[in-house]
Amino acid sequence: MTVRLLVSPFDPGAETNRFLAASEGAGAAVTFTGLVRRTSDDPVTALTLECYEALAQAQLERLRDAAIARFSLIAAEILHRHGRMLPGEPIVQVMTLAPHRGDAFAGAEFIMDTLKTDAPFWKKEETGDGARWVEAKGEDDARRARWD
Amino acid sequence: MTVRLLVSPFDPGAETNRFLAASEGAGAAVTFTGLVRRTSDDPVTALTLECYEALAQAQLERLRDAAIARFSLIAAEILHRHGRMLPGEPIVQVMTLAPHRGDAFAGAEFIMDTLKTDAPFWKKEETGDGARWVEAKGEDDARRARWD
Amino acid sequence: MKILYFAWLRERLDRAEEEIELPPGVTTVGELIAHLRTRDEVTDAAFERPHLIRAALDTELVEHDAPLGSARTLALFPPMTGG
Amino acid sequence: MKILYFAWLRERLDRAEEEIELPPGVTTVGELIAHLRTRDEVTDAAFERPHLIRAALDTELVEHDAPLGSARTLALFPPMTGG
Repeated sequence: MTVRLLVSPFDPGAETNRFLAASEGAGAAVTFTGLVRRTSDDPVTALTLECYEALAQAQLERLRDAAIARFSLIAAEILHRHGRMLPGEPIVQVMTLAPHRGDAFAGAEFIMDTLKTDAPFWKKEETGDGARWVEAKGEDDARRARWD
Repeated sequence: MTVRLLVSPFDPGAETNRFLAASEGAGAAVTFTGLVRRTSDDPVTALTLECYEALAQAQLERLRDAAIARFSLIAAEILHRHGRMLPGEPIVQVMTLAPHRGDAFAGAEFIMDTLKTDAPFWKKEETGDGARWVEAKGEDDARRARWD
Repeated sequence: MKILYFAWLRERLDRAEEEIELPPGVTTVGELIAHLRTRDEVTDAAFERPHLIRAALDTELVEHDAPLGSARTLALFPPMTGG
Repeated sequence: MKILYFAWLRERLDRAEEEIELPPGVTTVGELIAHLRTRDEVTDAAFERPHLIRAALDTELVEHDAPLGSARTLALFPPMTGG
Protein backbone atom coordinates (compact mmCIF):
# COMPACT_ATOMS: atom_id res chain seq x y z
CA MET A 1 0.00 0.00 0.00
CA THR A 2 1.53 3.25 -1.13
CA VAL A 3 -0.72 5.44 1.02
CA ARG A 4 -1.22 4.36 4.61
CA LEU A 5 -3.18 5.93 7.45
CA LEU A 6 -1.80 4.67 10.75
CA VAL A 7 -2.76 5.05 14.38
CA SER A 8 0.41 3.54 15.86
CA PRO A 9 3.92 5.00 15.63
CA PHE A 10 5.97 3.82 12.64
CA ASP A 11 9.69 3.24 12.17
CA PRO A 12 10.96 5.93 9.76
CA GLY A 13 14.21 4.16 8.84
CA ALA A 14 12.57 0.77 8.35
CA GLU A 15 10.02 2.39 6.02
CA THR A 16 12.80 4.05 4.01
CA ASN A 17 14.71 0.79 3.69
CA ARG A 18 11.62 -1.09 2.53
CA PHE A 19 10.97 1.67 -0.01
CA LEU A 20 14.59 1.64 -1.23
CA ALA A 21 14.58 -2.14 -1.60
CA ALA A 22 12.13 -1.69 -4.47
CA SER A 23 14.16 1.12 -6.04
CA GLU A 24 14.44 -0.60 -9.43
CA GLY A 25 17.56 1.17 -10.49
CA ALA A 26 16.51 4.74 -9.76
CA GLY A 27 19.32 6.97 -8.60
CA ALA A 28 17.73 9.38 -6.14
CA ALA A 29 15.52 8.85 -3.07
CA VAL A 30 14.13 11.49 -0.73
CA THR A 31 12.45 10.82 2.61
CA PHE A 32 10.68 13.58 4.50
CA THR A 33 9.69 12.86 8.10
CA GLY A 34 7.52 15.25 10.11
CA LEU A 35 7.87 14.94 13.88
CA VAL A 36 5.80 16.19 16.80
CA ARG A 37 7.69 19.31 17.82
CA ARG A 38 9.05 19.87 21.29
CA THR A 39 10.21 23.40 22.07
CA SER A 40 10.95 25.03 25.39
CA ASP A 41 8.74 28.10 24.77
CA ASP A 42 5.73 26.08 23.59
CA PRO A 43 5.55 23.00 25.77
CA VAL A 44 3.14 20.77 23.88
CA THR A 45 2.77 17.59 25.91
CA ALA A 46 0.80 15.65 23.29
CA LEU A 47 -0.79 16.10 19.90
CA THR A 48 -4.01 14.51 18.69
CA LEU A 49 -4.78 14.36 14.98
CA GLU A 50 -8.37 13.93 13.98
CA CYS A 51 -8.85 12.40 10.54
CA TYR A 52 -11.65 11.86 8.03
CA GLU A 53 -10.27 8.57 6.86
CA ALA A 54 -12.22 7.94 3.66
CA LEU A 55 -11.42 11.41 2.32
CA ALA A 56 -7.80 11.32 3.58
CA GLN A 57 -7.14 8.05 1.77
CA ALA A 58 -8.67 9.39 -1.44
CA GLN A 59 -6.89 12.76 -1.25
CA LEU A 60 -3.48 11.29 -0.47
CA GLU A 61 -3.78 8.74 -3.28
CA ARG A 62 -4.67 11.52 -5.74
CA LEU A 63 -1.77 13.60 -4.44
CA ARG A 64 0.67 10.71 -4.79
CA ASP A 65 -0.50 10.06 -8.36
CA ALA A 66 -0.23 13.76 -9.21
CA ALA A 67 3.34 13.90 -7.87
CA ILE A 68 4.37 10.82 -9.84
CA ALA A 69 2.99 12.26 -13.08
CA ARG A 70 4.29 15.79 -12.54
CA PHE A 71 7.85 14.92 -11.49
CA SER A 72 8.37 11.64 -13.41
CA LEU A 73 8.81 9.71 -10.19
CA ILE A 74 9.48 5.98 -10.22
CA ALA A 75 7.61 5.58 -6.95
CA ALA A 76 6.15 7.57 -4.08
CA GLU A 77 4.65 6.62 -0.74
CA ILE A 78 2.84 8.55 1.98
CA LEU A 79 2.36 7.49 5.60
CA HIS A 80 0.25 9.64 7.89
CA ARG A 81 -0.70 8.99 11.48
CA HIS A 82 -3.79 10.06 13.33
CA GLY A 83 -4.86 9.70 16.94
CA ARG A 84 -2.77 10.79 19.92
CA MET A 85 1.02 11.13 19.70
CA LEU A 86 3.88 12.42 21.82
CA PRO A 87 6.68 14.94 21.19
CA GLY A 88 9.47 13.46 19.09
CA GLU A 89 7.23 10.85 17.47
CA PRO A 90 6.82 10.82 13.69
CA ILE A 91 3.52 12.16 12.31
CA VAL A 92 4.01 11.89 8.58
CA GLN A 93 6.51 10.43 6.13
CA VAL A 94 6.75 11.01 2.40
CA MET A 95 9.16 9.02 0.22
CA THR A 96 9.98 9.64 -3.43
CA LEU A 97 12.22 7.87 -5.91
CA ALA A 98 13.34 9.31 -9.24
CA PRO A 99 16.09 9.03 -11.83
CA HIS A 100 17.09 12.63 -11.02
CA ARG A 101 17.50 14.13 -7.59
CA GLY A 102 15.79 17.43 -8.42
CA ASP A 103 12.58 15.54 -9.20
CA ALA A 104 12.82 13.43 -6.04
CA PHE A 105 13.20 16.60 -3.92
CA ALA A 106 10.46 18.53 -5.72
CA GLY A 107 8.05 15.59 -5.63
CA ALA A 108 8.41 15.18 -1.87
CA GLU A 109 8.10 18.91 -1.21
CA PHE A 110 5.05 19.17 -3.49
CA ILE A 111 3.34 16.32 -1.63
CA MET A 112 4.07 17.88 1.78
CA ASP A 113 2.98 21.38 0.78
CA THR A 114 -0.27 20.14 -0.76
CA LEU A 115 -1.02 17.63 1.98
CA LYS A 116 -0.86 20.36 4.64
CA THR A 117 -3.83 22.21 3.16
CA ASP A 118 -5.71 19.53 1.21
CA ALA A 119 -5.75 16.38 3.36
CA PRO A 120 -8.41 16.14 6.10
CA PHE A 121 -6.41 16.08 9.31
CA TRP A 122 -6.86 18.46 12.23
CA LYS A 123 -4.30 18.93 14.97
CA LYS A 124 -5.20 19.50 18.61
CA GLU A 125 -2.34 20.34 20.96
CA GLU A 126 -2.31 19.50 24.65
CA THR A 127 -0.29 21.74 26.93
CA GLY A 128 -0.18 22.16 30.69
CA ASP A 129 -3.03 24.67 30.29
CA GLY A 130 -5.42 22.46 28.36
CA ALA A 131 -6.01 21.57 24.73
CA ARG A 132 -6.44 23.80 21.69
CA TRP A 133 -7.03 23.30 17.97
CA VAL A 134 -4.11 24.38 15.80
CA GLU A 135 -5.10 27.13 13.37
CA ALA A 136 -4.33 26.83 9.69
CA LYS A 137 -1.42 29.07 8.72
CA GLY A 138 -1.47 31.54 5.86
CA GLU A 139 2.11 30.48 5.22
CA ASP A 140 0.85 27.00 4.39
CA ASP A 141 -1.54 28.39 1.78
CA ALA A 142 1.33 30.35 0.27
CA ARG A 143 3.54 27.25 0.05
CA ARG A 144 0.65 25.34 -1.49
CA ALA A 145 0.09 28.08 -4.07
CA ARG A 146 3.68 27.80 -5.35
CA TRP A 147 2.67 24.61 -7.18
CA ASP A 148 -0.44 25.99 -8.95
CA MET B 1 30.94 12.32 13.34
CA THR B 2 28.69 14.41 11.18
CA VAL B 3 30.71 13.89 7.99
CA ARG B 4 31.82 10.36 7.25
CA LEU B 5 33.76 8.90 4.34
CA LEU B 6 33.05 5.19 4.10
CA VAL B 7 34.34 2.33 1.99
CA SER B 8 31.69 -0.22 3.00
CA PRO B 9 27.98 -0.06 2.24
CA PHE B 10 25.87 1.68 4.88
CA ASP B 11 22.30 1.13 6.05
CA PRO B 12 20.26 4.19 4.93
CA GLY B 13 17.33 3.62 7.28
CA ALA B 14 19.50 2.89 10.32
CA GLU B 15 21.40 6.12 9.67
CA THR B 16 18.15 8.08 9.42
CA ASN B 17 16.86 6.60 12.68
CA ARG B 18 20.09 7.40 14.49
CA PHE B 19 19.92 10.96 13.16
CA LEU B 20 16.24 11.33 14.17
CA ALA B 21 16.92 10.00 17.66
CA ALA B 22 18.90 13.20 18.30
CA SER B 23 16.19 15.41 16.78
CA GLU B 24 15.85 17.62 19.87
CA GLY B 25 12.35 18.73 19.15
CA ALA B 26 12.80 19.82 15.55
CA GLY B 27 9.76 19.23 13.39
CA ALA B 28 11.15 18.39 9.94
CA ALA B 29 13.75 15.89 8.76
CA VAL B 30 14.88 15.23 5.18
CA THR B 31 17.03 12.31 4.06
CA PHE B 32 18.46 12.18 0.55
CA THR B 33 19.97 8.89 -0.58
CA GLY B 34 21.87 8.55 -3.85
CA LEU B 35 22.03 5.02 -5.26
CA VAL B 36 24.16 3.39 -7.94
CA ARG B 37 21.86 3.50 -10.94
CA ARG B 38 20.81 0.43 -12.87
CA THR B 39 19.13 1.04 -16.22
CA SER B 40 18.48 -1.35 -19.06
CA ASP B 41 19.99 0.91 -21.76
CA ASP B 42 23.17 1.68 -19.81
CA PRO B 43 24.21 -1.54 -18.11
CA VAL B 44 26.74 -0.39 -15.55
CA THR B 45 27.93 -3.47 -13.70
CA ALA B 46 29.91 -1.62 -11.04
CA LEU B 47 30.97 1.86 -10.06
CA THR B 48 34.27 2.87 -8.47
CA LEU B 49 34.61 6.21 -6.74
CA GLU B 50 38.08 7.60 -6.32
CA CYS B 51 38.43 10.06 -3.43
CA TYR B 52 40.97 12.57 -2.14
CA GLU B 53 40.11 11.90 1.46
CA ALA B 54 41.75 14.84 3.25
CA LEU B 55 40.16 17.35 0.89
CA ALA B 56 36.80 15.53 0.83
CA GLN B 57 36.56 15.57 4.61
CA ALA B 58 37.42 19.29 4.72
CA GLN B 59 35.07 20.24 1.88
CA LEU B 60 32.11 18.26 3.20
CA GLU B 61 32.55 19.69 6.70
CA ARG B 62 32.60 23.22 5.27
CA LEU B 63 29.55 22.44 3.18
CA ARG B 64 27.67 21.04 6.17
CA ASP B 65 28.51 24.11 8.25
CA ALA B 66 27.46 26.42 5.41
CA ALA B 67 24.11 24.62 5.07
CA ILE B 68 23.45 24.82 8.81
CA ALA B 69 24.14 28.56 8.86
CA ARG B 70 22.28 29.37 5.66
CA PHE B 71 19.10 27.39 6.36
CA SER B 72 18.98 27.57 10.18
CA LEU B 73 19.29 23.81 10.46
CA ILE B 74 19.34 22.10 13.86
CA ALA B 75 21.62 19.39 12.49
CA ALA B 76 23.01 18.01 9.25
CA GLU B 77 25.04 14.93 8.38
CA ILE B 78 26.76 13.72 5.24
CA LEU B 79 27.86 10.16 4.46
CA HIS B 80 29.79 9.47 1.26
CA ARG B 81 31.24 6.19 0.09
CA HIS B 82 34.26 5.62 -2.07
CA GLY B 83 35.78 2.49 -3.54
CA ARG B 84 33.89 -0.05 -5.62
CA MET B 85 30.12 -0.43 -5.36
CA LEU B 86 27.34 -2.30 -7.13
CA PRO B 87 24.06 -1.18 -8.75
CA GLY B 88 21.36 -0.51 -6.17
CA GLU B 89 23.87 0.21 -3.39
CA PRO B 90 23.83 3.62 -1.66
CA ILE B 91 26.61 6.06 -2.60
CA VAL B 92 25.76 9.12 -0.59
CA GLN B 93 23.31 10.18 2.09
CA VAL B 94 22.53 13.68 3.33
CA MET B 95 20.30 14.27 6.35
CA THR B 96 18.96 17.60 7.58
CA LEU B 97 16.82 18.58 10.53
CA ALA B 98 15.07 21.93 10.91
CA PRO B 99 12.15 23.57 12.67
CA HIS B 100 10.58 24.24 9.23
CA ARG B 101 10.30 21.79 6.40
CA GLY B 102 11.24 24.27 3.68
CA ASP B 103 14.63 24.74 5.31
CA ALA B 104 15.18 21.00 5.76
CA PHE B 105 14.44 20.43 2.04
CA ALA B 106 16.54 23.39 0.85
CA GLY B 107 19.46 22.48 3.11
CA ALA B 108 19.62 18.92 1.80
CA GLU B 109 19.31 20.01 -1.83
CA PHE B 110 21.96 22.72 -1.37
CA ILE B 111 24.38 20.16 0.09
CA MET B 112 23.79 17.70 -2.76
CA ASP B 113 24.06 20.30 -5.52
CA THR B 114 27.27 21.73 -4.10
CA LEU B 115 28.81 18.38 -3.23
CA LYS B 116 28.45 17.20 -6.85
CA THR B 117 30.82 19.86 -8.15
CA ASP B 118 32.95 20.77 -5.11
CA ALA B 119 33.82 17.52 -3.33
CA PRO B 120 36.77 15.50 -4.66
CA PHE B 121 35.21 12.26 -5.85
CA TRP B 122 35.55 10.81 -9.33
CA LYS B 123 33.28 8.11 -10.72
CA LYS B 124 34.47 5.32 -12.98
CA GLU B 125 31.82 3.06 -14.47
CA GLU B 126 32.37 -0.56 -15.41
CA THR B 127 30.25 -1.97 -18.19
CA GLY B 128 30.47 -5.14 -20.27
CA ASP B 129 32.76 -3.17 -22.64
CA GLY B 130 35.29 -1.96 -20.07
CA ALA B 131 35.60 0.97 -17.72
CA ARG B 132 35.22 4.70 -18.33
CA TRP B 133 35.47 7.87 -16.26
CA VAL B 134 32.16 9.69 -15.87
CA GLU B 135 32.32 13.20 -17.30
CA ALA B 136 31.18 16.17 -15.25
CA LYS B 137 27.81 17.44 -16.45
CA GLY B 138 27.05 21.04 -17.32
CA GLU B 139 23.67 20.45 -15.67
CA ASP B 140 25.48 19.93 -12.36
CA ASP B 141 27.23 23.29 -12.69
CA ALA B 142 23.87 24.92 -13.39
CA ARG B 143 22.29 23.35 -10.31
CA ARG B 144 25.29 24.46 -8.25
CA ALA B 145 25.01 28.01 -9.55
CA ARG B 146 21.42 28.33 -8.29
CA TRP B 147 22.81 28.75 -4.77
CA ASP B 148 25.35 31.51 -5.52
CA MET C 1 -28.27 12.89 3.46
CA LYS C 2 -25.60 12.12 6.03
CA ILE C 3 -23.59 15.06 7.36
CA LEU C 4 -20.23 14.59 9.10
CA TYR C 5 -18.56 17.23 11.28
CA PHE C 6 -14.88 17.38 12.26
CA ALA C 7 -12.53 19.16 14.68
CA TRP C 8 -13.86 22.30 16.41
CA LEU C 9 -17.00 22.25 14.28
CA ARG C 10 -17.81 18.77 15.65
CA GLU C 11 -17.12 20.00 19.19
CA ARG C 12 -19.21 23.15 18.89
CA LEU C 13 -22.15 21.25 17.40
CA ASP C 14 -21.60 18.44 19.90
CA ARG C 15 -22.13 15.79 17.25
CA ALA C 16 -19.93 13.90 14.79
CA GLU C 17 -22.70 13.15 12.32
CA GLU C 18 -26.40 13.34 11.63
CA GLU C 19 -28.92 12.38 8.97
CA ILE C 20 -31.02 15.14 7.50
CA GLU C 21 -33.88 15.33 5.05
CA LEU C 22 -33.08 17.94 2.39
CA PRO C 23 -35.81 20.60 2.38
CA PRO C 24 -37.11 21.77 -1.01
CA GLY C 25 -34.95 24.48 -2.55
CA VAL C 26 -31.74 23.37 -0.83
CA THR C 27 -29.54 22.21 -3.71
CA THR C 28 -25.98 23.37 -2.88
CA VAL C 29 -23.55 23.05 0.02
CA GLY C 30 -23.95 26.74 0.83
CA GLU C 31 -27.73 26.50 0.85
CA LEU C 32 -27.56 23.52 3.18
CA ILE C 33 -25.29 25.40 5.59
CA ALA C 34 -27.72 28.36 5.52
CA HIS C 35 -30.57 25.94 6.25
CA LEU C 36 -28.71 24.38 9.19
CA ARG C 37 -28.08 27.83 10.68
CA THR C 38 -31.82 28.49 10.95
CA ARG C 39 -32.16 25.51 13.30
CA ASP C 40 -30.82 26.94 16.57
CA GLU C 41 -28.39 29.51 17.96
CA VAL C 42 -25.55 27.07 18.58
CA THR C 43 -25.56 25.93 14.97
CA ASP C 44 -25.90 29.49 13.73
CA ALA C 45 -22.88 30.56 15.80
CA ALA C 46 -20.75 27.56 14.73
CA PHE C 47 -21.13 28.60 11.08
CA GLU C 48 -20.84 32.35 11.67
CA ARG C 49 -17.63 32.56 9.64
CA PRO C 50 -18.61 30.48 6.59
CA HIS C 51 -15.29 31.18 4.82
CA LEU C 52 -13.67 29.00 7.52
CA ILE C 53 -15.82 26.01 6.63
CA ARG C 54 -14.57 23.51 4.07
CA ALA C 55 -16.78 20.86 2.50
CA ALA C 56 -16.47 17.46 0.89
CA LEU C 57 -19.16 15.57 -0.98
CA ASP C 58 -18.45 11.86 -0.60
CA THR C 59 -14.66 11.85 -1.15
CA GLU C 60 -14.30 15.06 -3.17
CA LEU C 61 -13.40 18.46 -1.74
CA VAL C 62 -15.92 21.00 -3.07
CA GLU C 63 -16.71 24.71 -2.86
CA HIS C 64 -19.85 26.06 -1.21
CA ASP C 65 -21.58 26.54 -4.54
CA ALA C 66 -21.25 22.86 -5.44
CA PRO C 67 -24.58 21.10 -6.09
CA LEU C 68 -25.35 18.37 -3.57
CA GLY C 69 -26.42 16.16 -6.48
CA SER C 70 -26.65 12.51 -5.60
CA ALA C 71 -23.87 12.52 -2.98
CA ARG C 72 -24.63 10.41 0.07
CA THR C 73 -22.33 12.15 2.51
CA LEU C 74 -21.47 15.78 3.08
CA ALA C 75 -18.55 16.50 5.40
CA LEU C 76 -18.12 19.97 6.91
CA PHE C 77 -14.92 20.98 8.70
CA PRO C 78 -12.44 23.79 9.45
CA PRO C 79 -9.30 24.37 7.35
CA MET C 80 -7.07 21.31 7.45
CA THR C 81 -3.91 21.25 9.55
CA GLY C 82 -2.25 17.91 8.81
CA GLY C 83 1.32 17.05 7.99
CA MET D 1 56.49 20.14 -2.91
CA LYS D 2 54.29 17.06 -3.09
CA ILE D 3 51.94 16.79 -6.06
CA LEU D 4 48.93 14.42 -6.05
CA TYR D 5 47.05 13.32 -9.17
CA PHE D 6 43.57 11.84 -9.33
CA ALA D 7 41.23 10.03 -11.73
CA TRP D 8 42.13 10.11 -15.44
CA LEU D 9 44.97 12.57 -14.79
CA ARG D 10 46.56 10.00 -12.46
CA GLU D 11 46.08 7.27 -15.07
CA ARG D 12 47.48 9.30 -17.96
CA LEU D 13 50.54 10.35 -15.94
CA ASP D 14 50.83 6.82 -14.55
CA ARG D 15 51.52 8.12 -11.06
CA ALA D 16 49.45 9.03 -8.01
CA GLU D 17 52.02 11.39 -6.53
CA GLU D 18 55.49 12.81 -6.81
CA GLU D 19 57.83 15.21 -5.04
CA ILE D 20 59.19 18.10 -7.04
CA GLU D 21 61.65 20.89 -6.42
CA LEU D 22 60.08 24.20 -7.43
CA PRO D 23 62.22 25.89 -10.09
CA PRO D 24 62.86 29.62 -9.72
CA GLY D 25 60.07 31.73 -11.21
CA VAL D 26 57.34 29.14 -10.59
CA THR D 27 55.06 30.75 -7.99
CA THR D 28 51.50 29.87 -9.00
CA VAL D 29 49.53 26.72 -9.74
CA GLY D 30 49.31 27.67 -13.41
CA GLU D 31 53.07 28.26 -13.67
CA LEU D 32 53.71 24.88 -12.07
CA ILE D 33 51.41 23.16 -14.57
CA ALA D 34 53.22 24.95 -17.42
CA HIS D 35 56.54 23.80 -15.96
CA LEU D 36 55.37 20.17 -15.71
CA ARG D 37 54.28 20.24 -19.37
CA THR D 38 57.83 20.99 -20.51
CA ARG D 39 58.99 17.69 -19.00
CA ASP D 40 57.79 15.20 -21.61
CA GLU D 41 55.11 14.61 -24.24
CA VAL D 42 52.86 12.46 -22.02
CA THR D 43 52.67 15.16 -19.37
CA ASP D 44 52.19 17.86 -21.99
CA ALA D 45 49.27 15.92 -23.51
CA ALA D 46 47.68 15.16 -20.14
CA PHE D 47 47.41 18.88 -19.43
CA GLU D 48 46.48 19.93 -22.97
CA ARG D 49 43.06 21.23 -21.84
CA PRO D 50 44.07 23.20 -18.73
CA HIS D 51 40.49 24.42 -18.15
CA LEU D 52 39.64 20.80 -17.29
CA ILE D 53 42.20 20.71 -14.47
CA ARG D 54 41.13 21.65 -10.96
CA ALA D 55 43.62 22.30 -8.16
CA ALA D 56 43.77 22.19 -4.37
CA LEU D 57 46.55 23.53 -2.15
CA ASP D 58 46.58 21.45 1.01
CA THR D 59 42.84 21.22 1.72
CA GLU D 60 41.63 24.31 -0.14
CA LEU D 61 40.28 24.36 -3.68
CA VAL D 62 42.10 27.09 -5.62
CA GLU D 63 42.19 28.70 -9.07
CA HIS D 64 45.19 28.40 -11.40
CA ASP D 65 46.38 31.88 -10.50
CA ALA D 66 46.67 30.99 -6.81
CA PRO D 67 50.18 31.45 -5.34
CA LEU D 68 51.75 28.19 -4.18
CA GLY D 69 52.87 29.99 -1.04
CA SER D 70 53.91 27.68 1.76
CA ALA D 71 51.51 24.86 0.86
CA ARG D 72 52.98 21.39 1.27
CA THR D 73 50.69 19.58 -1.13
CA LEU D 74 49.22 20.48 -4.49
CA ALA D 75 46.51 18.20 -5.84
CA LEU D 76 45.60 18.27 -9.53
CA PHE D 77 42.51 16.53 -10.87
CA PRO D 78 39.65 16.61 -13.41
CA PRO D 79 36.23 18.14 -12.59
CA MET D 80 34.66 16.29 -9.69
CA THR D 81 31.82 13.82 -10.22
CA GLY D 82 30.73 12.72 -6.74
CA GLY D 83 27.32 12.38 -5.17
